[in-house]
Amino acid sequence: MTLMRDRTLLIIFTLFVLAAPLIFAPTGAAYPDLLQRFAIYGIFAIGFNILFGLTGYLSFGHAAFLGVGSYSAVWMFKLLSMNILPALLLSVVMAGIFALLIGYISLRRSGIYFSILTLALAQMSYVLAYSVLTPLTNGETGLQLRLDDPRILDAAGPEGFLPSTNLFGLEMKEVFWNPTVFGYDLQFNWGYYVSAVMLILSFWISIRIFRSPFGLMLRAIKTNQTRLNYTGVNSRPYTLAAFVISGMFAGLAGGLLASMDPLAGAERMQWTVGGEVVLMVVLGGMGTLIGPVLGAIFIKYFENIFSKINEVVLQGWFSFLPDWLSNFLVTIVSPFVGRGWGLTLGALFMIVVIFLPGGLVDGARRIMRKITGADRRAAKARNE
Amino acid sequence: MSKLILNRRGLLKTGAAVGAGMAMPTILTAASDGGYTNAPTGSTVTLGFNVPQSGPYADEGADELRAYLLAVKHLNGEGDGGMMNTFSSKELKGNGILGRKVEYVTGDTQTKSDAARASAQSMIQKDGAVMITGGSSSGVAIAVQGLCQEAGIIFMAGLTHSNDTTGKDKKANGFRHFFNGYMSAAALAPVLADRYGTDRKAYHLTADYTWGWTQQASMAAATEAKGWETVANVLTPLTTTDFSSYIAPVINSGADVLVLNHYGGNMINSLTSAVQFGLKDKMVNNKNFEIIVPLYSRLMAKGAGENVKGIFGSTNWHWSLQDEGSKAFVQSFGQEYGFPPSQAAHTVYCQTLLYADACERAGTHNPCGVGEALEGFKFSGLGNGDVEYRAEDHQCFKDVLVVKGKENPTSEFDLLEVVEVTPRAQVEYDPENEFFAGGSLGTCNPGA
Amino acid sequence: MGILEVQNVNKRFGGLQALNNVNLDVAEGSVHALIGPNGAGKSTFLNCLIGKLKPDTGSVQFDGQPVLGKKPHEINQLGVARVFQTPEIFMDLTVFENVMIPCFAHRDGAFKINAFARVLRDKEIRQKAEDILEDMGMKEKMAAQSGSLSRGDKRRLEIAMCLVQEPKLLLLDEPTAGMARADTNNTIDLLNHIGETRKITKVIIEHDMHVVFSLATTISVLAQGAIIAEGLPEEIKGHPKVREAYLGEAEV
Amino acid sequence: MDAILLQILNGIDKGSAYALIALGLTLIFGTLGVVNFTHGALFMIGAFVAVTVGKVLDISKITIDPSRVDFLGNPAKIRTPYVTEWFGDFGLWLIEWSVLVSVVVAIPVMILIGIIMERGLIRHFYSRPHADQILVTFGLAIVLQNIIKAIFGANPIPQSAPDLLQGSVDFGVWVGMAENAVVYPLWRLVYFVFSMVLIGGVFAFLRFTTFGMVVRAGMADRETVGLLGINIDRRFTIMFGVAAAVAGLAGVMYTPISPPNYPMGMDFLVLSFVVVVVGGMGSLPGAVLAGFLLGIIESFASMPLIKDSIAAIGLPSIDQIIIYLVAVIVLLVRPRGLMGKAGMMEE
Repeated sequence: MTLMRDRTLLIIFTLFVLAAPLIFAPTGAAYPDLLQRFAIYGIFAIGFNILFGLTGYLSFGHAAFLGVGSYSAVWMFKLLSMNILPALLLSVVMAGIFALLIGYISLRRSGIYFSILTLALAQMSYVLAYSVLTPLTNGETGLQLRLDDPRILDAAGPEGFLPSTNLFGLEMKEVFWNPTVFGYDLQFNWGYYVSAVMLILSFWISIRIFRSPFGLMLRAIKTNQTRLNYTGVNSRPYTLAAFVISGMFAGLAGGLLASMDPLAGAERMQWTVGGEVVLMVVLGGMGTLIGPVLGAIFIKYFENIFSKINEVVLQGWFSFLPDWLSNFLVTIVSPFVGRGWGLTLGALFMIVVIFLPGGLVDGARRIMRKITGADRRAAKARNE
Repeated sequence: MSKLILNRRGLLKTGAAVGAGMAMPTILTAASDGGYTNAPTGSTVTLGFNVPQSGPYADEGADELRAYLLAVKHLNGEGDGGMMNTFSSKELKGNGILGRKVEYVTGDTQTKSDAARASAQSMIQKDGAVMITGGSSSGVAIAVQGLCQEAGIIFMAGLTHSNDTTGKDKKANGFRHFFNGYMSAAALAPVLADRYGTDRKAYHLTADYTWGWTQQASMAAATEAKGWETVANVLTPLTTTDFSSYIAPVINSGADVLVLNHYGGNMINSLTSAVQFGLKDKMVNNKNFEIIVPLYSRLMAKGAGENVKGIFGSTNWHWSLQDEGSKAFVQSFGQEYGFPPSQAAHTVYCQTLLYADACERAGTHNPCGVGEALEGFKFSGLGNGDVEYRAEDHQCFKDVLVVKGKENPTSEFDLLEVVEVTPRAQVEYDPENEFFAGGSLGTCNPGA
Repeated sequence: MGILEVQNVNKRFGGLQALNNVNLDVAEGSVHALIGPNGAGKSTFLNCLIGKLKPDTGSVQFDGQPVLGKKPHEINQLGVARVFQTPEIFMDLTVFENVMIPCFAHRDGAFKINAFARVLRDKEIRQKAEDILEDMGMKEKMAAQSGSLSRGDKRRLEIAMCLVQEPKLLLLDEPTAGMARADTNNTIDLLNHIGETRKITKVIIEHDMHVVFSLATTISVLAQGAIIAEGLPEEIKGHPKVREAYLGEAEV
Repeated sequence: MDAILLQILNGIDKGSAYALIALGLTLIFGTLGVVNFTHGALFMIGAFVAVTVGKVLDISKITIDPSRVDFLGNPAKIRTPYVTEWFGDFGLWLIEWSVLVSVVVAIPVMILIGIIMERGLIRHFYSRPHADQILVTFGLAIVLQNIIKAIFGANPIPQSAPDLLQGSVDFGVWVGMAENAVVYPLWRLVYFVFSMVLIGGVFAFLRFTTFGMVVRAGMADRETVGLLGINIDRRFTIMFGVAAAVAGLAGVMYTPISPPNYPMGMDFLVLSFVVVVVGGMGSLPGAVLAGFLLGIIESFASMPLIKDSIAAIGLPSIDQIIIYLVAVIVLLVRPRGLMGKAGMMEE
């Protein structure tokens, strides 16, 4: 039954992702860059969920792997080719190696100590990337493409133009179909669909891991590590494997970010970015399949759409009201949108942690139960 | 939500913005004057104001935004016209740009390259912005400049002081009005030599990232040319908040000048520490110990409080300037907001006007046309005397102000006084100068 | 030669001699009870056996292999399963999953990345898990979350989790502590039932004499860190030293 | 020699701030078992209590002086703070010593904030996992930061020390060294003394009062104390208030050293966790010791001599990462920290 349900979920998810440019049109988020970010941070969160959601190990350091992925990808673009395939491969491999290193050190401890170790190691990587490692990372400015990069596999392009990232000729930034549907101007873009395919693939991998004996062991680690050890399972290689897998997902996400937009900045490694992916997973619902993706969409939507609501936009919204009321509403609302988006996000996050420990998915489930009365039926079933 | 907005679209037009949750179709490529990204087709044109609204530079961003709104007002023929009246080019008529009413969208850079690029992308892809401007740090400016080059959009940089913006990271679609580290040093060195003598030993504390390094190198070169000796250069981590352990070794190092190549919070904290350690009142080598802050801003001076008194530095522009353009701008900005504008406000206001004027002269929003109109453009009346946008690297050349912290401020804005206006000729340099070599503008990209 | 041989084990905590030259020989197939008053060192001794504590001196051999210094999971892989004082189960998982985990551990060893296999497609494991639940009378509860089980059922589940691994030695740490009389009797029946169908050596640490005398074939008495008596249940009942140290006036 | 003494002074000064924040963090962890990511924000709020007091004292009566003009050419407005208007010289004295006024104001304010936090939020998280505690307090820190930013803006707001305590003193002479060898800022010495008093106060409070004894007993074994019929929960609430006050006071006194702005708490948060871990989670003396130790190590690491010699053997600039490096090494080599209880987290 679970297998059937998983298949249905995967199919619905795939349809949803593929139709995203249409689905998100009414929300104002249906432009390539943001859709790409939804998908890429979705991958990041899915990977993080494999560690945090399944094993309960709270890492604040996964931003480092995102950064490593981006740097690796941009170096591939600079040295080898603008084709994103080798870049993504190197991103995943490098992030994996890096994760193995950091994971090996930090997984010697658990609980809060593990969190602080990852925090310290990630912060170290960030500080070094920002300054000392500038020859590798281009420091403050971030690593970017230059006209005089070698790119040994690529033919020379037109003089004075940087080449575009592509997948065997499909340019990531190209909008290949631009129809108008229901009055919305839709932009179907290669970059998004490459990210989307990766997202679907990641989602599928995540389902497989969740349902595998490996995933079962990871969940066992979270609920009772002592029992697991006395059951003959060595939990450390399992957590390390989960750590490396999630690090590789982060690397893939970092590589994709760089593929969509070939620049890698040190800020990508800061612990607050690592904190952001924690927010995504918790908001969406840790340990659930779909939650991390929802959380990623939610936060990126906030960051990119909410932060752009300025007073003038608000005045537009409320302009049908009498002046005094509209001014009053603008005054009331404006601290929470535009430059106050962080406040609203923080508050929402707290509300979720306090009242919905299962995140948005949990909330949706509760609502569904209310509607269908499944709650009562389940209770009845228990009593029988 | 969106239904409501669609009903109110007429009203929105006057509000001049496209915002969140809104479902307005975007025009990507189009008709008449077409062939470039986001060519405007209707009666309006959208500009993207991308400024820090969170993070340590949020106040600077807020001031930039004020200036942008003022510029939009003036371009659309509202208000007193500000510097449009004193600008040497008379193309702007107060009827928008090329007869199109100016609308705008705003975004938050968070002073992070990633977030800044995301925000700029949404302005380009979603809101149909034809020009992006703003920013309050060099990392962000260079990142967004690169993006605009790729997307085929003009980028009018805000506050960015690193040599690299118009040096090794210069781009055909990017233009910088603000001055840079080299110009700061070139302007400061003669004044310093004049005031403090040519026999000085300088100790540099430098923020350990690209901007800090270029600033330090420029300062060291310029002061050494005047006979100063650089006794040490110590790099300080970006995240330092307490500089005491970097300041203490200065005391007995034999140096008699301390140069703080810091900006923002770093500068405020390092200067505060230096003053607390009594460096300002110290005598070394029978000379008064001096502290220098190569790049000043009024907001930083405000943050450092009393400690800036008597400290030399350079700035792009200051509201106390008495030329017609500056006076008109201060008047206009002051009437609107009740306090004088900062240098960041000035530079972004100028950038908006310069862009609009270039469009008028080129007769198009096409980045290549606009770029051509800006390249080599000579103008005056926007403060800073006679100014030129150099074609070779898209750097603006103008007079640079050497300022010092005012001893007896008369108001909370009166923190800096202009000591000397270093003429443009003294700060000009060859585009292939050692601090700027290695980059290439590339070819202008109209996108689409 | 017993399956478990403990020789001259000493353990000191600061000034306290917790274990004093303990020797123990557990015969294969026996049910060996370890009794003793509070603070006699029973738990310390058990922790030494399963790798949680490292004794200062002495040796412990299981099935001919030394186990001291080995990690808990390694000792388990040798064939030692443990039942805790308070049931240690995977509270967030279903009963079925709880039983499958030891199945996997038994078959696949201490670590195996089988991230693309499907738990539910693994017929062998499913069958084994279902069988043991059937045997333990818990089959109808297999979809329940194990945290929601009654205390008796949790204990039952924990024992099932140990048995499914087909251990050579089962360590039981006060398996009926805190249980009501009825539950205690159920557990005794359960353990006797196991004894009938499987030939597993058991070491029981227990307080409750009723339980000890219902199950044990051999009894060792620990007092103040040392074994003071060992023998058949009847011998121990009458042993004067034991009466003095432990049983006191308790009715036996 | 003088250079070393100077860095030791710098170290104990940095250490004072670290120790104070870590002390509060440890109190909360030790008594309540809560990992509090809001603690950095409490430090920041303390600093902004000082800013607020400064602003309140500066509320002014505005009179027009037609003889002078402002930057727009309008008649200048002259501001006279009401406190000077009302209290004359005493008002001036209040403005001058506003940092100390802030200390007085901050104590009740911070205790109140702490109690509200504990009652309203934290207490519902005692039984939830550490990860949940981290997350909810992390969220609260974001909210508090953004509120402060909305009110006070993002630019640092300078607060000056009283004139009497500004400037520097010749510390070297006090310890028998040559004149001008070791000149040290007076306020930093004040900060050190203040922190010692505060730390001493907290320790004395815990050691010599019945309240403190109960709390210490509660730290050791919460259930038993509860069984004795002592209302340990209320005492823990008060403890949270005390911890908040310690963090807040550390913030108030820090304002003349570094002008406060809203993200400052986050900078200190990561650092103070490192301090707590190095000192030993749950050990109060450990937190203080580690605070000072890390302060001194950090100061020495930033000396040009040491930076250069480490760079010479090819390692990156050590001052950037020294704190994290120490944390990583301590966690791996001696996970219970310098003075943590044996067995804690040593698996």
